[in-house]
Amino acid sequence: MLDRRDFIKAQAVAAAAAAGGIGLPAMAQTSMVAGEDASLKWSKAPCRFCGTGCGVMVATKDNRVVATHGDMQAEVNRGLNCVKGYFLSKIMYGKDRLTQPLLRMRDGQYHKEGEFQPVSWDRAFDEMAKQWKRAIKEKGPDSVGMFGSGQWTIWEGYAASKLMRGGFRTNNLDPNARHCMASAAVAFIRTFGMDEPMGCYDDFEHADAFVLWGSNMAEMHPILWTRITDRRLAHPHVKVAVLSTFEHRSFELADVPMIFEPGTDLAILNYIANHIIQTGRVNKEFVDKHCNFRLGQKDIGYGLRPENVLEVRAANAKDPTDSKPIDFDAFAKFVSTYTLEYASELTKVPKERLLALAELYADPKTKVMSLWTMGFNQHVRGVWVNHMVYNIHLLTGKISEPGNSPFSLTGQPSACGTAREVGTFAHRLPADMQVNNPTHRAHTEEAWKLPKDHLPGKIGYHAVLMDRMLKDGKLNAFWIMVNNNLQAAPNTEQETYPGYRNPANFIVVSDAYPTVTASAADLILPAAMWVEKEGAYGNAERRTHFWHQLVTAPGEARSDLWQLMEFSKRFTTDEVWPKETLDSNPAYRGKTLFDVLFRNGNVDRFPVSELNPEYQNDESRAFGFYVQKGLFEEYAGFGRGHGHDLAPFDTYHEVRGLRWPVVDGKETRWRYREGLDPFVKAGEGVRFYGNPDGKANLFAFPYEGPAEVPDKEFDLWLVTGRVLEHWHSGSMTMRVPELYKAMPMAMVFMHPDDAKARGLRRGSEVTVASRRGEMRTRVETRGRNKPPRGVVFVPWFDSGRLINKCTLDATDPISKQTDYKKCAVKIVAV
Amino acid sequence: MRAIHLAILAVLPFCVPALLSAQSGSLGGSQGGSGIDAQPKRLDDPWRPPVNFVDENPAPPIPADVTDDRRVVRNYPEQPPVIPHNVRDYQISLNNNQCLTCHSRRFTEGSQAPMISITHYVDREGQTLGGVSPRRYFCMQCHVPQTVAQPIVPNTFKDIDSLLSRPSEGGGHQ
Amino acid sequence: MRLPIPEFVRRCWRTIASPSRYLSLGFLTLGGFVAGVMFWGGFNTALEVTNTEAFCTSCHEMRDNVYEEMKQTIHFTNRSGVRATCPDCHVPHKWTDKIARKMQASKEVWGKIFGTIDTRDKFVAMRRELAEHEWARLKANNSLECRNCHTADSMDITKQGARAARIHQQYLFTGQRTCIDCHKGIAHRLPDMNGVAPGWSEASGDDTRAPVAHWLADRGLADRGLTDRAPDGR
Amino acid sequence: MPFDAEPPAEPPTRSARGNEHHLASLLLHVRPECRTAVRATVAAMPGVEIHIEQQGKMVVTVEGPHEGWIADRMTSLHLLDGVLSAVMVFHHLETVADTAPSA
Repeated sequence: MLDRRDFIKAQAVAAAAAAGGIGLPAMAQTSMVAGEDASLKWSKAPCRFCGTGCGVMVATKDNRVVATHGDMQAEVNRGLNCVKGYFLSKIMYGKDRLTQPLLRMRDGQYHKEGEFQPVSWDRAFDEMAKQWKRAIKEKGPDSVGMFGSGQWTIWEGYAASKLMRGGFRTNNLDPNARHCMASAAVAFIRTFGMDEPMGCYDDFEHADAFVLWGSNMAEMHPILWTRITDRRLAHPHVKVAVLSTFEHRSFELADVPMIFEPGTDLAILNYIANHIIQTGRVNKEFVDKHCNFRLGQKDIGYGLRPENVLEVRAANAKDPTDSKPIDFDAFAKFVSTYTLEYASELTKVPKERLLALAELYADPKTKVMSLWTMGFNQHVRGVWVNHMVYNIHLLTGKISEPGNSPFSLTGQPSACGTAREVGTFAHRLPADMQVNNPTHRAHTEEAWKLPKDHLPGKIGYHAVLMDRMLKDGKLNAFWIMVNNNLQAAPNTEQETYPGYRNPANFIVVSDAYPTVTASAADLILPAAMWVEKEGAYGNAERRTHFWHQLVTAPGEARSDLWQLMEFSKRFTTDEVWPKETLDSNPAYRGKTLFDVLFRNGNVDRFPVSELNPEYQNDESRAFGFYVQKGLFEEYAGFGRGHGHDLAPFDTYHEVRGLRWPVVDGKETRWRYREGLDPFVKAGEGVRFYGNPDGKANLFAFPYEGPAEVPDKEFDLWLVTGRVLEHWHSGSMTMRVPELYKAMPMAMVFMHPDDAKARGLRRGSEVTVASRRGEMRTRVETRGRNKPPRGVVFVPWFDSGRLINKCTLDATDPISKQTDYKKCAVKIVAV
Repeated sequence: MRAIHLAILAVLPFCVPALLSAQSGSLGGSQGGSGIDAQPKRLDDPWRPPVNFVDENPAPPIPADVTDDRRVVRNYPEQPPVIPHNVRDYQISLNNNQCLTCHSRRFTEGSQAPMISITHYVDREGQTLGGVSPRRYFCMQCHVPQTVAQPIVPNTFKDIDSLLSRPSEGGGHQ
Repeated sequence: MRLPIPEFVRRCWRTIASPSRYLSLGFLTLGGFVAGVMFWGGFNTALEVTNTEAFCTSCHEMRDNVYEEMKQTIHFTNRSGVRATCPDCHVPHKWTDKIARKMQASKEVWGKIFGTIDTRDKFVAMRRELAEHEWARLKANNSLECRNCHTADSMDITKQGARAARIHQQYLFTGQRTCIDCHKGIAHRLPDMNGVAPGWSEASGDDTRAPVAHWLADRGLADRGLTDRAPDGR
Repeated sequence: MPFDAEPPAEPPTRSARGNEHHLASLLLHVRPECRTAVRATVAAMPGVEIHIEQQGKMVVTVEGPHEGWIADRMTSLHLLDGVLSAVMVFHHLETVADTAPSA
């Protein structure tokens, strides 16, 4: 007992010392631990899961992670974690970690229909390079592509962007963040000219009302939910309104709960705008000074294949982004048809609740925070609905100040940091620049030290289009990194799987675990994960957060960064760049892509002697320079002085993250307001400086229905989503026994009366079938989610029950983000 | 071999056919040596029920809840304990927190339930309060009940005691 | 003190009191009996109709609120499929109690007709009051409707969880507490429970309104917070 | 919910009530000028140990037979003159059940 007690005491002291930023004196250490070998090394890291970006302290011993807990010093979570975060220690230790490259082979050669055999990295990259060169030679650079992730570290995403755009000269690079917050990102740029929220998490402690638009924060952003709970329970005047198409755990805290018909949130938002105008609560001064009004294009289709009847029928499917300027009166007239009666009838929400909700926004004394994630973004009108929530915040001037905050939450740990800020979308470059803008390309070529007019200007394939192009044989060499798209993409049986198994294509998957996607690949590359590499994430409140490599990856697993850079050595400019470019820029001739992209005098600027000797860094040791620092500093050059300012590299290893823009060492919590944002000059008050005129744009859009609605045969709405215990398709969390045992299977949550009407009951085995595919599961009638009659909910974390065989590949036509929340299914007993 | 491993092995044959290969088909381990298995190693069978993406895949029954009321050892001291009892119909809402009717300090004498850790009395600013901090109100964000489902993939996490090869008291550490 | 009796009342009384002049005694006796049976039968049939779940849930206040909430709970969905219907728990089985309850229920019908609880929000606002009526009733009759199915004598405590068995022995079998003291909210969502102590606490024997601190940290919560705030909408 | 006014005077060993042993570590922020006084008072508390003292911060462990005991110690630490804040960082509960075979 004494032994163990002393050991625990030592751990307790170490934890407190780490939290207080106190170094453990050697004397103290030895005097209190049971044996010298019992000492743990505690280091900071951000959590690996959602976009909240909690800080954790990680204890390592003998090159293994042995414990984790919430970081007391992390502003985001102040010592708390959710159940997933508390089990981070175990995510790297699933028994089936991939440790060797695996290639489909027959008779010692690669064969599309062969069996997976372990091969060396050399053999793997040889085959891969052969396939890439074949594709580029036969069909040009747009026949290769890469599907990345908001789980990439910042430098991994940046290196991928350089390799694809600068190396292979294609914009066929998209992150799975396309499935996650593309609609939010597009609406930010269209409204404010700059991506990402103006507010931050500090708004939680300032708001008087919280409105959850389709978001189930209690399960999906539990730590932010603790901050809302704290605010609500400790301040009785605070109100929480929760809107969803089914009842879930966030309703437990709701003062104003609302279940609406799928897709009708558009009408609710227009009603609120109308209510604000009709009751004379428009903040006229703010609107006059800081807002433009525009009328958006309507009838824009559903992002399906162009030959689909819904696209043919839609008047403006070809040009969904168009809009024209109008004035306030025209806007007011536009929304005037959205009366309380109409909204209530359409949405099936009782009038008194809609009114209570509208008043939270209309009342000038109530500071209101709107929160949304997939409910808004995975929506065939996702961009519209994002615009509409900005409309009501702008009409009332409730924006860019503590507590008044339209806040777009994110699902992945670096959806903001990597996918959006670095610009790993098919249409984006770093710092909110666009590939189809020649000035932006020229600036990038200069920063990357590439020849003039070298970068491609054509927007690449977005996530759903990539799958279609793979199926159609137009995209032939495809690299999937840190994501599980065969489980996550929509309509996988019809649109995704056929492309992976198309004999014309070569599919590479880099992952830590054998996922569904890996199983359908041709080459699997074993990846290092989380604290097996030095990394950086950017969370939903613009916070950039670093961590050190703490342990070594198992076997031959390598980080995505190493894979990207090492692969670039396999190509010379002569092989993949056009002759004309090399003729006019002979200095680039004969060099490898590694040389021109990563040994360009920027990236290799920092020697390994700058590494922190207390931590490993496998990539820098392999390449001979401080890779992460070089990539970060080159990348940070894009945003500095332009409102995307990042602090120096080394600073981030000291602090628990900083919110950009970081100017003179100080982070920015609220943007666009004088006194809070250093980019707003004295006397300007508020300036949305992302737009040249400094004004934000309000858009008038109507209500339009979903792409598919239940009918006689497929008579139920299917909504998909997540659960508290599992994240990222369950590839990590399903390997943690405690999390697995808490939620081992994706069930279909349905109303008991819907079950009864079909002769079903809790536990019945059923087939969930849509026009596109089906899956089998069990009925749950009394779980945490309580859908109303006519709606069913199925989470998608379970690789054994692939609900995305049923979903529809309809997207928002503007953002190209899939609508996973609305399609029609039937449920029949097996 | 520890008891938990024995237990996992004992239930292996009952779980899913896929488990057979979880033992034999761990890619990293076995492929190097014996390449002459009767059946070539397939990536897509060891780890989970769908042998192929396109196969129809029966759903196992919903597993029962663990309700034996026995405390489960933690992987590390900072881990929130799992819930070893039934929580069906327990309501936590604005109106009521049914967990705290047994586990809050005041009611533990009657209920004989473990009192929640005093870390729960500390607010965001680090101040200790006279009662449970409101930010800790929704218990099941951290504490989850368990079912009897057996993980398809074993986890090789080692706690500090096993790492130090220290015989842990009772020998039950995972 | 005598009150003057109005003339028409006196006249009526005289008519009723005087013997029949036209009908036979036999007819009167028999007819009276038949009429009595018919009246009684009709009354009881009507009473039985009002004692079915179908009747209870025929008005949307019950169907959309309490009945809907019950569908998730163990009294509706369980292992053996034996389920409780509304009257099992809410209508006394003894005739006199039943009539008394029915008289009270007519007040709830009043609520329906005049729209006191015609929306979810109004129902939620009334939830504590409605729940307190039921708690008080069950407390007063020693949880009679629970005990119609669950009798202490028939409990096999070896089949109960250790904690449940202990608490039943300590509180239930000794008569210190009755079922409803601990088992509140088992078939419906709970109202605001501020001030309601659980049955196993020392305070629960007192008046249910006795002040019991809220479980949460007191940041002004217990005093000004949860009691006078607007009702949540669940 | 107020704490008991006076912390119970039990020694920090296993109590008869349960086979539990609680251990918590606290981070104290101390006004530098009161350092000596605080150190003396803390050292005199049963079950409380000072491990590190540095730049106005102290790392202290508290051991006791139940949560209430720990909480009481924490409150008293909190209320000491010269202590700006006492934050718990770590709390561990050791029971017989905790060390019994888990499988």
